[in-house]
Amino acid sequence: MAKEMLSVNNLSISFGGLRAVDEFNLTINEGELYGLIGPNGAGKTTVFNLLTGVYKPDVGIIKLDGKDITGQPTIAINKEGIARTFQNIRLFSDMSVLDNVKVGLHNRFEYSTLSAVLRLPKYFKVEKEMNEKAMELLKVFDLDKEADLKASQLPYGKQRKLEIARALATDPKLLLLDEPAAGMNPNETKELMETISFIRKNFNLTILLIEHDMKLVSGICERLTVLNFGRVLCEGPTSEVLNNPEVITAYLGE
Amino acid sequence: MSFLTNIINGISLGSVYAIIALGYTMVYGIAKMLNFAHGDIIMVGAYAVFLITSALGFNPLVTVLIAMFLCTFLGITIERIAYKPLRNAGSPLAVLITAIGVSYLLQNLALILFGADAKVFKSVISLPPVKLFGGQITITGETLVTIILCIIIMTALTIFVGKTKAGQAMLAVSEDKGAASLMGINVNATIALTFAIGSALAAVAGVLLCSSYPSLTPYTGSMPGIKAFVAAVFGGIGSIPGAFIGGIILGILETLAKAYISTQLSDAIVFAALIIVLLVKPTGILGKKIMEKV
Amino acid sequence: MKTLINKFNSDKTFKQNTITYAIVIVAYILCQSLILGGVMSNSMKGLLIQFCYYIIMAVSLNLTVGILGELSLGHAGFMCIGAFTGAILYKTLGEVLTFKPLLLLICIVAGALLAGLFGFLIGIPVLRLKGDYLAIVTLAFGEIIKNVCAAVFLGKDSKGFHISLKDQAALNLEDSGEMIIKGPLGITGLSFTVSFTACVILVLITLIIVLNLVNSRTGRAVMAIRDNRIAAEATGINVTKYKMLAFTISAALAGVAGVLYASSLSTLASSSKNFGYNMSIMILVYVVLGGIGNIRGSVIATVILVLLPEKLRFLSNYRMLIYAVVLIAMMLINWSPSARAKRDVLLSKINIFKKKTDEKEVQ
Amino acid sequence: MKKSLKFASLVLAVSMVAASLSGCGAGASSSDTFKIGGIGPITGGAAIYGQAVMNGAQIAVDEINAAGGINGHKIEFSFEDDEHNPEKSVNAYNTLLDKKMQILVGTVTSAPCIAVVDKANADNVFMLTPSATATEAIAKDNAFRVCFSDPNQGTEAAKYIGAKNLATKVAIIFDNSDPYSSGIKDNFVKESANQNFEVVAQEAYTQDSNTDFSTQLQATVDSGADLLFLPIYYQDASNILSQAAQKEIDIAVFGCDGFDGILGLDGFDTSLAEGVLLLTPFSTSSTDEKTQAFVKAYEAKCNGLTPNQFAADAYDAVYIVKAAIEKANLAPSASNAEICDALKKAMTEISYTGLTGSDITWGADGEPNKAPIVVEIKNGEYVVLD
Repeated sequence: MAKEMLSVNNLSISFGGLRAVDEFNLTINEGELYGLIGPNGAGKTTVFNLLTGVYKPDVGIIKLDGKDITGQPTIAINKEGIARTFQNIRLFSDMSVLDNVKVGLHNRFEYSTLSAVLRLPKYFKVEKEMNEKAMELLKVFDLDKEADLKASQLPYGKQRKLEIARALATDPKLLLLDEPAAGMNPNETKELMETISFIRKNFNLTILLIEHDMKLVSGICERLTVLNFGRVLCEGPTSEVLNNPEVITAYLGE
Repeated sequence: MSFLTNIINGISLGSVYAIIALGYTMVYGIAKMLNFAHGDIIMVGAYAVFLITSALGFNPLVTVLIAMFLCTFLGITIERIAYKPLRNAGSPLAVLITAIGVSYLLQNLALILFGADAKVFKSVISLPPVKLFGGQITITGETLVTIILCIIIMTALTIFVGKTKAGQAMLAVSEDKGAASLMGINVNATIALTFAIGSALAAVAGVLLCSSYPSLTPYTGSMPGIKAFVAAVFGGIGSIPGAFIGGIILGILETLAKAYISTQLSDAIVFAALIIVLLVKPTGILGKKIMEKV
Repeated sequence: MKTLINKFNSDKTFKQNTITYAIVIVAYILCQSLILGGVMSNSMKGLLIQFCYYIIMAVSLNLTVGILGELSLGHAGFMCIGAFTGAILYKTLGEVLTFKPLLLLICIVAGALLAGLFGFLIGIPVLRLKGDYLAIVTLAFGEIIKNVCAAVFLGKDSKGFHISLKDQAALNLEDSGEMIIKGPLGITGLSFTVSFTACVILVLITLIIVLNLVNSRTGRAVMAIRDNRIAAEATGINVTKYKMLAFTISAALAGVAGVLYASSLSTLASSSKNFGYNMSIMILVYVVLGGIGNIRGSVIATVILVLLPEKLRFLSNYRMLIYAVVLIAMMLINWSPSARAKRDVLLSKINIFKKKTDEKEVQ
Repeated sequence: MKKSLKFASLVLAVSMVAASLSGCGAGASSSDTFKIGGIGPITGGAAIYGQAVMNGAQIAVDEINAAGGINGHKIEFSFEDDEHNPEKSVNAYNTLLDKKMQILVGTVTSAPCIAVVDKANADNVFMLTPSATATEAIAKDNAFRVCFSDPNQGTEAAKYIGAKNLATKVAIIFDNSDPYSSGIKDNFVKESANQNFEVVAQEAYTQDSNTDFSTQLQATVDSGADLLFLPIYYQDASNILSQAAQKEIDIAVFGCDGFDGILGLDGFDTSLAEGVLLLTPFSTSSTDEKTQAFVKAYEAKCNGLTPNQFAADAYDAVYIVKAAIEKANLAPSASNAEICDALKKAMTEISYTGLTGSDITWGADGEPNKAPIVVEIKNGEYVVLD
């Protein structure tokens, strides 16, 4: 029996009168690549926002690696080991590609503001380590040549990759990817799939992703949960879920 | 009794603030810019009325209409020349700074054209004062007209925005310029119209301001302009009833602070009240709560 | 030396920062040699220290506006706190401490600390707000500081300090007592001067603090918050901490500028001329014209815009009118997208070499 | 952005060089004339005072030059703007030094004057302020003034009210942000203790809140005062009188020299000021020949604008400088320090009769000794009371 990386129990939240997520349950094992799918407006991103502490759940418990993180602020949750990307890309657009990743490294490489202002030896030492680490990460995503560009100058597909690189930089146990392939062409998607598999293996990651691209989902996800109107419609191994008639109905909206 | 008089004086002052704030809030709501020159358009309006009355001796109402026309023209011209080119400048600060430049320009132009000496503005309102409680309280004609006019303007604006096609276009532009233009709304014309209305209101405000407080200098508009801006934020910037309520509250607060606490610190007290309101309700009394989508 | 040259060529931020410091130092050497040569005009000499404190103001405001990305319209309030702290300390410690450089240092440090403290306290409520609401609240705080400083009466006699917000009579000073702050008249009889050299050193220190901060872990955190607060949080950045940090440092530096301001005149009174919102906006004009987030731009724009009204003196009362026109024109030329495009075309026609340097335009 | 910065730095470099060179270029002008400088606000909210001084002084300079100058030397007069801001005032002073100024007639307003007097003292430049009233404005020995000081006026006003039994209860509305106004008020209150009336209300306002006076007027009414003392300038005074009339508040008013000029305000209903008493050294309706000539010259120069107190003070200031130079028998070739030292001595020796007083003498402290006159406004005219 594999170790549970994430376990979500009975999670609910409402906005106004609307139950956006209702009694949501989810268990992901360590090292697993898990997919969360569902039609538009099903509440997938809301689940992400609940997991990362952007919203506080009305009820329910979230455990990461056995530790209860329910209701913690976003920063604490990130420090506990959850990193994410966003559906609508949120890069630090006026900063360089390299600096975007270095922001991700913020909590892993520390020196005080004073040593920065006075340019103490510690500053140079740590900055050097940060640069090396950041370049290493950029290389994984084939972004090392664009390190000095502004993030906003990158083409769309590379911006998505940079977001993942930045999330990885925080050294997460669990990585949440919100529609990583949105807006990519088939070639880019294929490349992305390979990258995701690569980082999962090399960074000891557990990954939860939201995706509409069924090719990507069926290609890399081991298990899936289907969300509809805020509720879990079904869950299980990918091939089983995708052949479930209920899912097909919900998805195709017949 | 003097407390009541102070309240009435406060409402009178507040009504002037409210009319200025209405213009401020409309321009802000639609063009998303703090028009620092708004206060100076008030000054131009007042000078126009002063000069036309003393040179041509027209009927006050006619004069006010001419002044409104002049200010409307001025407002549209400023928008066209100084603000429109910067609408897509990349930073909202660019147009803010330009507005400050326009404000300096209007003040110094007035200084050179009309001289530094104060003009004593002759009230355009010839209503006799109303006496209450056997003469213990006097409400001046200016106060009465200001308050009534303020309520009328507020109501008219609310109806205009809510019920007319042009008003709906304004709402649409204020929500999303891009989407509005896709819907076939002429964004430039709508923004120009907003400036026109705001400036015409400024002219009215100028006349009322100087009728009640008759000293007119090139700098007459700047302090009331800032106060009205505060009033607009107070009430929730972008909201028409908010500007009205904000103006009245600010006027009363300022008058009471002056009367019972300290004249020197009255502005500080008003600003402190603003801070408290914004901390409790970060978007003002009637402001819409903005949820950031993640 | 060789490693430095290598670094200069390879490390872009190092190169940019070095150029910024070099501009200041070269300008300083130029000014000093003109003074020594006896060819510098009195008005220029009088302006040198003004350049310095306005540069410090603009650079520190740029930290808030450009780096932190929040519009502050109350920056002059922090300058006011620094000025009054420095002036009061100078007046009260002046008799005890006769070694002037140390006294000045104490005044400057105290001015920075107190302004920083106020920045911190004001930052707590203010930084919870956003956008224009934040701007108006900073304006409100600035006005409160200015008004309170203009209403304070402070006196000293054998029984210690007396303070009142009403008038001089309310202090009940002994006959031998001495007034320190006379309400709206402020503090008079200040006789401390900070030399131009010391001011330039303070400018350099300010630049070093801000530039080093920007190019560091802390600065990146601040800019990340500016660019996308939600993503910054999700990346584990403590948003409140870094916002407060930037705002406090910015306020403290404004406090230093305030002490220099107080030192440059023999009298210090808080009025809407010097510490009101007009001054805050004036500084904002320097920042915006120099380029939001561009520290070197702030330095250059400040010098130009402080100099401009002085150089326009021959226009007599048309002076401020022309200043306004120039301001609007500069804004339109620098910021309007269509004018920018036209200007670029024009410049590339004039000088084909310009094209090359232009491509490296990342700061 | 970079391009515009490059352009900007170029402009900067050129202007810096030009600026520093202009200092020596000015040296070429002739040493045959007395160079008198003036400083005051000609833009900004206090511009009316600076412009009045600028014009008043210019009239005197033109007259003197037309009549052959001082000891045969013409005067070169230049006036610089300070926006009523101490910092800008010092800049203006430095600019004037670059223009080889020898004598300063200024500055116009108190706060900037306090800043400038220190610099002028350090440089040993003689200065005579027409209108800065604060005690500190002439705290240095190189500085003299034409107008009354604040203590002087406050005390005189209280004495006059007491002596003529004008009131039993007095309310004061004053400008707290102006040293002139609060200075007079403080001394008025101090002197009132020795007089047969009582100060029942002291209502302050500031230059940021000089629009609405309703609370101050209400407090005046509530206090039961039978006289309103207004130690303020005429612009705000006209505002107060108009608002009092709107509210139908009828109270006797006593003003200071700052009140003078109220009748000349464009659009002012002079009937509102009917019966106002003011303590002033100058009156435009004075039948004195000199005054009449000055008023005519001023009106001709300024499109019919009636001169105020400031203009008269400035006009006198130039003539006082002339008298002192003649007394000291100076030539323009003297250095600033020589001129300053000689004039400091000469000022205490001359006696001057002009628009703003007769037989005025000065002490070494720089204060003028002159008798104020009390003027009543009757039928829209200033009428001098004995």
